[in-house]
Amino acid sequence: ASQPRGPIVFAASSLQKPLEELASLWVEKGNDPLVLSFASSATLARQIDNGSLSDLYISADEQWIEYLVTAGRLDDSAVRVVATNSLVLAIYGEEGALLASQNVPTTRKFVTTGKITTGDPETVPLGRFAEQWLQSAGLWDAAKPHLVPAQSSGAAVKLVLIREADGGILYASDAASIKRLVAIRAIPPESHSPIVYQAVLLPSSAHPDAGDFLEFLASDEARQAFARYGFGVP
Amino acid sequence: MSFNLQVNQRLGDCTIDAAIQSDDRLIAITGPSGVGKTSLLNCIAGLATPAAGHIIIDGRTLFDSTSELNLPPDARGCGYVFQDNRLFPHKKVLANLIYGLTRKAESAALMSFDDTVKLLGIGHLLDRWPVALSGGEARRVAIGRALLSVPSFLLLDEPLASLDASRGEQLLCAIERIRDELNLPIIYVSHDRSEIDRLATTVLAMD
Amino acid sequence: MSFNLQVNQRLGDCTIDAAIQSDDRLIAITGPSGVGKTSLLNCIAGLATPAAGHIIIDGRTLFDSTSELNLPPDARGCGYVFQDNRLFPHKKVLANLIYGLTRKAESAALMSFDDTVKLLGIGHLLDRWPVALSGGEARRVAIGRALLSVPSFLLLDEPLASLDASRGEQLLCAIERIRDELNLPIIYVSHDRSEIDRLATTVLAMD
Amino acid sequence: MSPAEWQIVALSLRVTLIAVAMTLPVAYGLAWVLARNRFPGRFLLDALVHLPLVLPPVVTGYVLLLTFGRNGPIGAFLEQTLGISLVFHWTGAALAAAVMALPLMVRAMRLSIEAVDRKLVDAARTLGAGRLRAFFTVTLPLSLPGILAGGVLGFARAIGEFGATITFAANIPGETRTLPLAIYTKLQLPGGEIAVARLAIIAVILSLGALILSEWLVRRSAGKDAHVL
Amino acid sequence: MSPAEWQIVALSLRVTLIAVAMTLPVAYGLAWVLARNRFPGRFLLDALVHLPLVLPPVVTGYVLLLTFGRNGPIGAFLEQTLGISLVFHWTGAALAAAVMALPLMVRAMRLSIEAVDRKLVDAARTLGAGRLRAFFTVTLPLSLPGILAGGVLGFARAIGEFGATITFAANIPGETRTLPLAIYTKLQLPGGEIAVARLAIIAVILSLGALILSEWLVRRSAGKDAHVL
Ligand SMILES: Nc1ncnc2c1ncn2[C@@H]1O[C@H](COP(=O)(O)OP(=O)(O)OP(=O)(O)O)[C@@H](O)[C@H]1O
Ligand SMILES: Nc1ncnc2c1ncn2[C@@H]1O[C@H](COP(=O)(O)OP(=O)(O)OP(=O)(O)O)[C@@H](O)[C@H]1O
Ligand code: MOO
Ligand SMILES: [Mg+2]
Ligand SMILES: [Mg+2]
Repeated sequence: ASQPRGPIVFAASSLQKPLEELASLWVEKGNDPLVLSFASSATLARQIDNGSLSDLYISADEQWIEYLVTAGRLDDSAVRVVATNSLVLAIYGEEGALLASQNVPTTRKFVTTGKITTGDPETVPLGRFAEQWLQSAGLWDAAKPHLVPAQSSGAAVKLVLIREADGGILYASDAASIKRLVAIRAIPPESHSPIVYQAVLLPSSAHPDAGDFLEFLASDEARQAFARYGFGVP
Repeated sequence: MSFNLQVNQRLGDCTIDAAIQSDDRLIAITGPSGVGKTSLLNCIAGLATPAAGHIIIDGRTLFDSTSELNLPPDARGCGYVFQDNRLFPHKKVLANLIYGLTRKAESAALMSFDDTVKLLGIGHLLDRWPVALSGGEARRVAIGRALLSVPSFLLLDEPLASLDASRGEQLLCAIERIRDELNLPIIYVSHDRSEIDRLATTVLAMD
Repeated sequence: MSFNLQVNQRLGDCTIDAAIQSDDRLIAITGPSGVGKTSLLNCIAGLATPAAGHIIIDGRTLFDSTSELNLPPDARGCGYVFQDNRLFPHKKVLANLIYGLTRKAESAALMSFDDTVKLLGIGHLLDRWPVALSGGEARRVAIGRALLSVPSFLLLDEPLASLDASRGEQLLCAIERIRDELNLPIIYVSHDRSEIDRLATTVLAMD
Repeated sequence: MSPAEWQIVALSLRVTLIAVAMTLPVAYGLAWVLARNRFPGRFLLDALVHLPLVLPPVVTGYVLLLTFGRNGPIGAFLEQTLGISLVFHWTGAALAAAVMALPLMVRAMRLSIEAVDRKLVDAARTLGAGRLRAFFTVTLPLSLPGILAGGVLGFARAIGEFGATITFAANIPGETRTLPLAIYTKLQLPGGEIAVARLAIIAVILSLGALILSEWLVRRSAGKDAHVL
Repeated sequence: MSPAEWQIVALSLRVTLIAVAMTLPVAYGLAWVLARNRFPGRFLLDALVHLPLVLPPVVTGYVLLLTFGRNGPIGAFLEQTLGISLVFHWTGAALAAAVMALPLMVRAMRLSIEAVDRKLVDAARTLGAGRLRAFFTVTLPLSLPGILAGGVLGFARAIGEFGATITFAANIPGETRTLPLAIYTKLQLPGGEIAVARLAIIAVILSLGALILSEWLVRRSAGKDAHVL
C-alpha cells in the first residue's frame, strides 16, 4: 500500500487481454501501475452499488450501466464507448485451416445439429445477443434444444475448445484471437443490439489519474490494442 | 454428627429411600446389586440431585431440598473412588493423580504424594497412559487420585474390587488409619462382609 | 488333555511366560495385579498374538507359532467374560445377551435362555440400555452373554467381582455344574482364595 | 411458490437426494478405509478425497468436464457402452454435487469411526462374529452420529453447490438449473433481488428440513446415544 | 514459481490462516453450545451456522456486501468508529473465507464434543474442578480430534473459497486475488490452461501440507488417542 498506484479499474472479464496490454502500455508511459479487478459485469456493478472504492468501471453489458445510472451511482453523460464486438459462428479447428466451402454447414444446420454453445441468454450478454439474432432469423425455436448455455463468454469458448460443444455462437474477438477457433460465418450486426463496451468514471473516484486513463482508453493507441484482439472500434 | 443423610430419589423403576444419622467416622453401605448404592453416592457427591431430603456431613450442609441448597460437586470437597474408575484417558497416570491437588486445602492432604504412590504400588506406572493399565492397576490409580485430592470426606465404591489379597489388606489398614488418625468421614460401599465387619460399626443395609 | 498352553508375550515392560498342561476341566489363574492374567486370556481368545508358544484346548490347536497356525477369535469358540464387561452400548440387554446365539452350535447351548436369565436375575433388565445398569447388573449381563454364546470353552476374568455374596454363591454353583455336567473347559481368573480353592485343583499362580 | 419455482425445487431435491444417496456408501467406505487401515498410498487417497474441497469449484467442474465429458476417458466409455451421458444432464449436476459433498461426508464419518472402541469389536469377534458381522453390528451402528452429521453436511453442500455444476452441467432450465443456479441467474439480472430473496428463502427452508430430520433421527436413537457418547 | 505466483500464494496463506485462526475459537464455542446445551433458539442458531453451506457462495458474498459493505449497517459502523474497511481488502477476503469455513468446522467439532463422556467431566468436578477448569482440562482436550478435523476442513474450504470472495472482496491483484481467484482469472483466458494447472497444483500442495500437519498432530497425540478412541 506504500507504493504509489494508479486508478482502480473494475472491468468485465471478457476484456482481460486487451486491458492487461493497455495497463502495461500505461505504465510504460510513466504512470503508476493500475489496479485491475476482473469479474462479471453484474458482480462489478453490484459492488459499485454497494460503495466500492474503484475509479473506473468498464462494462460488457449496457443493462448494468443503466442500472447504476438509475440507482444514481453514476452520470450517463460520462459514459464512453471504448470498443465494440460482433458475433460469429465458430468451431474447433487447426490453426489457419481453411474449410473447404462444401463442408461449411448452412446456418440453420449449424444451430440445429449436435450441441451449440453460447452464453446463457438470461445472464450473459453474449447469450442475449445470440438469442436476439436467432429470434430475428426465425431459428430460435429450432435451435433452442441444441443450445448449451455457458456461464460466461470465456466458458463458451472453453466448451468449443475441448469439443464438448460442436460449435458456438461466440464473440468475433475470441474467434480472432484464439488459435484453435475457426470462425465459419459472421452474424449480421443489425440482427441484434449493438455490442458495446462502455467505460465510465465513477463520481466517487478520487484518483487524479482516473480521468487521464479514461482518455487513454479512448485514444487511437488503445483502439489499436482492442483491434489486435479482434474487437471492433467505435 | 458425622453423617446426617436423608435421600429420596427415583431412577427408572428403582426408588431409593435412605436415611442415616451417625457419629461414626466411617459408615458402610451394603445391599444387593442394583439397589441404589452407587446412586446414593452420586447424590452425596453432587452428581445427581435427590428429589427430596438433606445431606449433611460433619455439620456442613451439602444439600437441603427445603432450603433449596445444592452445592455443586466441586464445592463439596469429596474424594470419590468411582465404581468404574473414570480415569482421564488423555492424561498419563501422574497427571491423573495430581489432578485434584490444586484444590484449595481446607483440610490438609491425607498423605504425601510419595506415601500414596508407595501404599498403592503404582510408582512404576506414573508415565503410563490409562489404557495401558491392567484392571487392578487402574483401580489403584483411581484410589490414589481420590486420596490425593485433599478431600474433606471420602466416598469409596467397592474400592478393593479386582485387587489381590495382600494389596487389599494394605489398603484396609490405610483406610483405618485415615478414619482414626485423620478423623475423616468415610462412606464405604462393599459386598464383602469381612471388610465391612472389620471397618464399620454403623452399616446401612439397603434393599 | 483339556489344556496345553505355552505362551510367551511382551507387553510394554511386562513379559508373560506361562505354561500349563492339565487334564482338569477347570484351571484357575491367580497372581498379583498387573502380572498378565488378562493378557494371557486375550491370547487364548485370539485377541492378542503371543510372540511364541502354542495354545491347545481340548485337543484343538488354536495357535501354534511353529506351524504358524493362528485361528481368528470368531473361529475359536470361546465364551469370554471380560474384566471390563464390554457390553454393546447401542444394544439393549436382550440384544446383548443373544448376540452370540447365532454361532453355529458345535457344542449345544450350556443352558437355556430362560435358565440363564433366571440364574443371573436379569429378567427385569432385558429392555434396558447398558448405561442404565448398575455395576453388578452389567457384570451379570456380561456373564450371561458369554454363557449364551454356545462356547466350546469359557474364559472368566474375575467373574464375581462386584457381585453380592448370595448371587456369587449361585454363580459358583452354576460354574461347578458347567464344569462337571457339561464337561466344558474353563479358565477362571480370580484374586479370591476361597473361590479358587473351591473350584480348582490346578492353579496357575503367575508372578 | 410459482410453478417455475416448484420445478426448480423438485429438480434440486432430485439432484441432491440422488447425489447424497449415491455418495453415502462410497463416503463411508472411504472413511472406514482411512480410519482403520494403514497401507501405502493411504495418504494419497486422503489427499484425493480432499481435493474437491481445496480446488475452486469451477476447476473441479472443469476437471469433471475433461474426465466425464463426451471426449473424456470415462465419459466416452460411459456413453459408448452404457449410453449414459452426464454432461449438460441433471445426472451430471448430481455427479458434481456428489463430488463436492464427498470430502465433507468422509471427514465426519471418519471422525465417528475412529471414536468406536475397538474393544467392542473384539468382544463381537469372541462371540462368533466374523469381520463382516462385527462391522455391520458394531462399527456401523456406533458410527451413526458421524453418518448423520456427514449426511447433513453433504446434503447442505450438495443443495448449495454452484460452481462445479454450472461448469460441468451448464445452466439449463428444467434440466440442470438447480436452486443455486437459479439464484445466480436472478442475481445477474438488474432488479432480480426479490426473486433472489424468494429462492434463497426456499433453499434455507429445504435445508432446515434436512436439519430437523437429522436432529430427529439423532433423538430417535438418543435412548442409547445420550449415554453412549 | 514466478514472483507473481509467490505473491498469490503468500496472500492466500495469509488470508486462509487468519480466517481459520479467527474462526477456530468461534466455531468451537458454537459447537459446544450446540452439543451441550438445550435452549430455545438453539435450532435457529444451528440453522444459521449452516446457512453459508446451503446458499450459493455468490449469495453469501452478496449478503456480506450488503452487511459489511461501506453502506451496510456493520460495515458503516466499523469504518466510522474503528476505521476498519473490509470490502475490497484482504481482510474482507479473510472474512468471506471464515464465513464459508465456519459450518464445516462447527460440525466436526460438535461431533467430537458430543462423543466426550460426561462421566469424565463429572469426575473432574468431584476432584474440585469448576465448570471452567473441567471444560479446559477434560472436554477440550478430549475433543481434539474434532478440532483437528475441523481445522483441516476449514483450511481446505478457506483456501479454495471463490464465490463469496470475488463478490464481497473483489478480484484485486495483491490485495484480494487469492489462489482460486487467480485460477479463475486465468481460466477466463484462452490458453490459460497451463497457468491454471500450475496454480491448481500449488493449491493442492498447500492443502497437502495442511493435511500432513494435521495427521502429524493426530499421531503426536496418538499415545493416548489410539487407545482412547
Ligand atoms: N440411567 C438410569 N436409568 C434408569 N435406571 C437406572 C439408571 N442408572 C441406574 N439405574 C438403576 O438404578 C438402580 C440403582 O443403581 P445403582 O448403580 O445405584 O446400584 P448399586 O446399588 O450401585 O448396584 P451395584 O452393586 O450393582 O453397583 C439399578 O436398578 C439400576 O438399574
Ligand atoms: N497396552 C499396553 N501397553 C503396555 N503395557 C500394557 C498394556 N496393557 C497392559 N499392559 C501391562 O501389562 C501387564 C499385564 O496386564 P494385565 O491386564 O494382563 O494384568 P492382569 O494380570 O490382568 O492384572 P489385574 O489383576 O490388575 O487385572 C500390566 O503390567 C500392564 O500394565
Ligand atoms: O465478461 Mo462477461 O461479464 O461474461 O460478458
Ligand atoms: Mg454400584
Ligand atoms: Mg486383568
